[in-house]
Amino acid sequence: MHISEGVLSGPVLAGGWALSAVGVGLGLKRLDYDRLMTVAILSAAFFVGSLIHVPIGPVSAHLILNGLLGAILGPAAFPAIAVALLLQAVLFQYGGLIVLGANVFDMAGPAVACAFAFGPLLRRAGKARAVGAFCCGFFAVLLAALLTACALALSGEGFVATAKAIVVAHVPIMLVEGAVTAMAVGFLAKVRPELLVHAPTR
Amino acid sequence: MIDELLARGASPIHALDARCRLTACLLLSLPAAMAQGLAAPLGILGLGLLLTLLSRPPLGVVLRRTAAVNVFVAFLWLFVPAATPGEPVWTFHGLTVTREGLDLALLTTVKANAVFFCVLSLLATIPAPALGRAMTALGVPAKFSFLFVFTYRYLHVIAEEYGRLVVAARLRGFAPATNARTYRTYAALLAMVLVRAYDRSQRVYQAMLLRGFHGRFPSLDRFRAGWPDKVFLCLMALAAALAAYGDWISRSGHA
Amino acid sequence: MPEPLLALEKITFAYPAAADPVLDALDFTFSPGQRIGLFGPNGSGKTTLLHVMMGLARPQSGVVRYKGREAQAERDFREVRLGIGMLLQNADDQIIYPTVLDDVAFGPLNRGLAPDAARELAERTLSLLGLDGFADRLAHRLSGGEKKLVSLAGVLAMEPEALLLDEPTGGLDPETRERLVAILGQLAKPMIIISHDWDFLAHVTDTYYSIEHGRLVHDPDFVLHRHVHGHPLGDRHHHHH
Amino acid sequence: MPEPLLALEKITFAYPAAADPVLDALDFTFSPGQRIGLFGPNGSGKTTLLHVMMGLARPQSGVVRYKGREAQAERDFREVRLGIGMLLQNADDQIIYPTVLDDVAFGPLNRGLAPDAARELAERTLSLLGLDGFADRLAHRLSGGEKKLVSLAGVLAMEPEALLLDEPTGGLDPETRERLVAILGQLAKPMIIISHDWDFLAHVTDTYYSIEHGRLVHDPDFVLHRHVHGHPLGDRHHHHH
Ligand SMILES: Nc1ncnc2c1ncn2[C@@H]1O[C@H](COP(=O)(O)OP(=O)(O)OP(=O)(O)O)[C@@H](O)[C@H]1O
Ligand SMILES: Nc1ncnc2c1ncn2[C@@H]1O[C@H](COP(=O)(O)OP(=O)(O)OP(=O)(O)O)[C@@H](O)[C@H]1O
Ligand SMILES: [Mg+2]
Ligand SMILES: [Mg+2]
Repeated sequence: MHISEGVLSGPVLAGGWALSAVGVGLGLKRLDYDRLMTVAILSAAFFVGSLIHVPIGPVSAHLILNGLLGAILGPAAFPAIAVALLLQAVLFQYGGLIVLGANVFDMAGPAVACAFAFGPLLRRAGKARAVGAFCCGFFAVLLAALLTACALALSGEGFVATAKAIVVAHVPIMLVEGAVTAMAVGFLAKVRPELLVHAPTR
Repeated sequence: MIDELLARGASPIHALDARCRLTACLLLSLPAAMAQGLAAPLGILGLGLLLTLLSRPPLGVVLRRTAAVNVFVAFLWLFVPAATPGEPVWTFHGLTVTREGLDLALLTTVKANAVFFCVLSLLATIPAPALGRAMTALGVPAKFSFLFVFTYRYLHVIAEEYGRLVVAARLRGFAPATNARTYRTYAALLAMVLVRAYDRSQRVYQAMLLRGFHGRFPSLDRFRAGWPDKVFLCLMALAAALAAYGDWISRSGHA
Repeated sequence: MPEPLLALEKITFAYPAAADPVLDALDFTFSPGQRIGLFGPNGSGKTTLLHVMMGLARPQSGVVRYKGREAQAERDFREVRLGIGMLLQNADDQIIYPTVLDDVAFGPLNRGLAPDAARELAERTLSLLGLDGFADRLAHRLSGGEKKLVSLAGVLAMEPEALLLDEPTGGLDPETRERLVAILGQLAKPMIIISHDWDFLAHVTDTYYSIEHGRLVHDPDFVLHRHVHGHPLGDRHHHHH
Repeated sequence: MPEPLLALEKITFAYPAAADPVLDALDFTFSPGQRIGLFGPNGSGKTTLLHVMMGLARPQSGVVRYKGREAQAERDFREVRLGIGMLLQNADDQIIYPTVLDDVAFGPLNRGLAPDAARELAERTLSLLGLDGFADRLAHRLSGGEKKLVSLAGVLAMEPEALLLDEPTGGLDPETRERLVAILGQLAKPMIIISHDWDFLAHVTDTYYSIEHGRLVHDPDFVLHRHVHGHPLGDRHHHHH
């Protein structure tokens, strides 16, 4: 769900950078150097996880995993996603530096928002946890698609149709992400419940 | 799976100071991304191609990456020409392609590719560890740069671990399809990767303590910008300024 | 002589960016009843050879035959993988599910067994390896030796006709190693075992190969051989690596 | 007898959820000049013992003394860690920076050296281990043996008075292992080495312990001992594991 460089208008690009800078700043402020390595290694794990291609009917799509990342890292998901997208720009040239702000906010904003909204459910047991995790996965992708669509629509009337298509195309991905996130959180709760303690409580 | 195919090399571009390349990349991308007319991004596209040529990348990699970037652009071409209001040039089954729509799609294509070639020649040629140091040197918070550098460090370790898990799944007859068991398997693989990443991070933290870590990452300083770096940066700044000025002129000309 | 289970004909394989091929016009047959030990220095291509057999690495030229039929596409190799079980070097890489039972049942489910049958088979396999009561244990809380046995259970539960084992004794303590020798000795299946542990090979296999310059070298002079080395535990019972 | 570098007195340690303690009222001293080999089955508590010494695991009862002074708080152990270098089992856990030079300079910088001095020391240490020209190499492109040597360089660059090494030969091929034997033999530092590789221990250490039921057992009968085992490569030159 990367917007490529050259599409968005000046104000949208500037807005993306401003919002992302604030999000990254807040995320870093809460993150002390003692936990930096944990966030870095988990961020690497998410980078790798997002290369997983899953079949959805006749096509295959890669996982996005921003909901799961938010559930595990809380606000630190913001800098983690920023770092991952910067690495993608450097290693694969997916998007440049100018559009990075907008792309980071589109992915990380929903991740942290879902973590706050559904975080409390994640530390309960059984059904509540599964529902919370599904919602994290589902809504993080839904919101990301909506934000991406808004960024496009705000950049010019010509992009409105594209924006709608993006949201529609992501509906099956939302369902798969929700399901995969719910199952993955179930496994994590069994094997390493410590991993879920950083989800925000409020 | 994850390889920096462009970061190693002996070209004149690779010889430049990483801070200069990063700054130049930003300076050139900005007017290209913001332009309203075709001239400025076309100029920067030309310069980007020249720089790419100078950085002597493997042709196959360049072609593959170019194709990947233009997938999103192609997606835009499906919608934008018919969705932009304006002067109709062609009507087909109720869809009206407009001149403004075609112009917008073309402009977007040129801008996307202009920035892409700047990134390809100037940013992708910097090894990630050097990029981390360059970011700190240019004022990015040190915590962010370290996060970047360490994420990069463990990317390969974890990618290899994941690769071995996938091999294990295939050896036991796993064939992905659209069904619940496939998703369950991927969720399990993902959870295993995360658990192992977390456990590893605990061990790495212990290793850091053992080597005297006390809440602060030190770093070796090793930048040296010579006159070729300065000349290069000045030239790129000049090109960027020219592009921005040209675009501003053409904009006020239209108005 | 029975028809070979697997045959490799003039296989040449090189890793993408590498200059020299790891396997160079290599020929090999693996027939029912054979127990082959494969040894040789690090990086000589042993693991690569098994990967080619299982279709995890695709040779640049040459033919892989499974029961006489050429295997080429991914779907042909899927059949190979249902017939031949392979154990990876590192048990941590092989255990995919967090709980033991889920993990052992993974292969049978992939073969199309119903959940109940798969569970039953998984439990039977665990008890064959002396792992009764392990079904609900968490994989990451197992000791190194236990992990190794669980990963072997995952392979055996697929009821393969033959086994390929990549360094099965790595990191095992002497006791678990003995148990593995006993288990493998008991299994009446053809197998190929990669190991640096000559003593182990001498116990469970009877034909020996190594890889030199990309070709297999049959090694008939696997000999009994006397030597001296440092040793703890003086006269207590012990095993050699 | 010189004052012990480290002394453990009646150390009892259990992992949180575990029933039995791993270390049970264990006593131990480690003095300058000693070269101790520590062996024993998987899970007997060898790694835990070293972690207690370095303050990475805190015992439920007992005292850790460093040069006679009791170490209790995190800051006391920081001093221990600057004096004693420990090598973890897995080099990938120990190499934390992507480039070799940054990684080796990490410890010296933490000790408060100026960047230039730290760089100089790092380069000197690399060349001591025969790793000249490795400074700008990327850690993930190193072979297993090279990674091991780089992680050792990271420890040696701290110029510790003593070394604790957790299975330093794991996964090394015979050649790198020989090199490690030579390097360690040359270092005139007291050390404790955990290893399952008796031959290696016999070459580099002279006092042997194992852990049984949470206590250290001194093992004086580490003897030269004749035995027979299966062996390939007939009369060619070879090494034993
Ligand atoms: N994915 C890969 N990409 C490139 N080269 C590889 C890859 N895997 C292995 N190699 C190289 O191919 C050669 C053969 O490797 P292989 O793993 O088959 O050796 P091996 O005999 O199994 O060694 P070991 O005893 O260490 O397990 C080695 O030189 C290795 O460096
Ligand atoms: N983090 C942990 N939490 C709970 N139990 C643990 C933990 N680490 C180790 N143990 C347990 O403590 C015991 C001692 O472990 P330790 O790692 O010290 O053994 P070891 O002698 O080093 O074994 P090896 O030869 O396999 O390295 C084992 O039974 C192990 O399962
Ligand atoms: Mg191998
Ligand atoms: Mg240990």
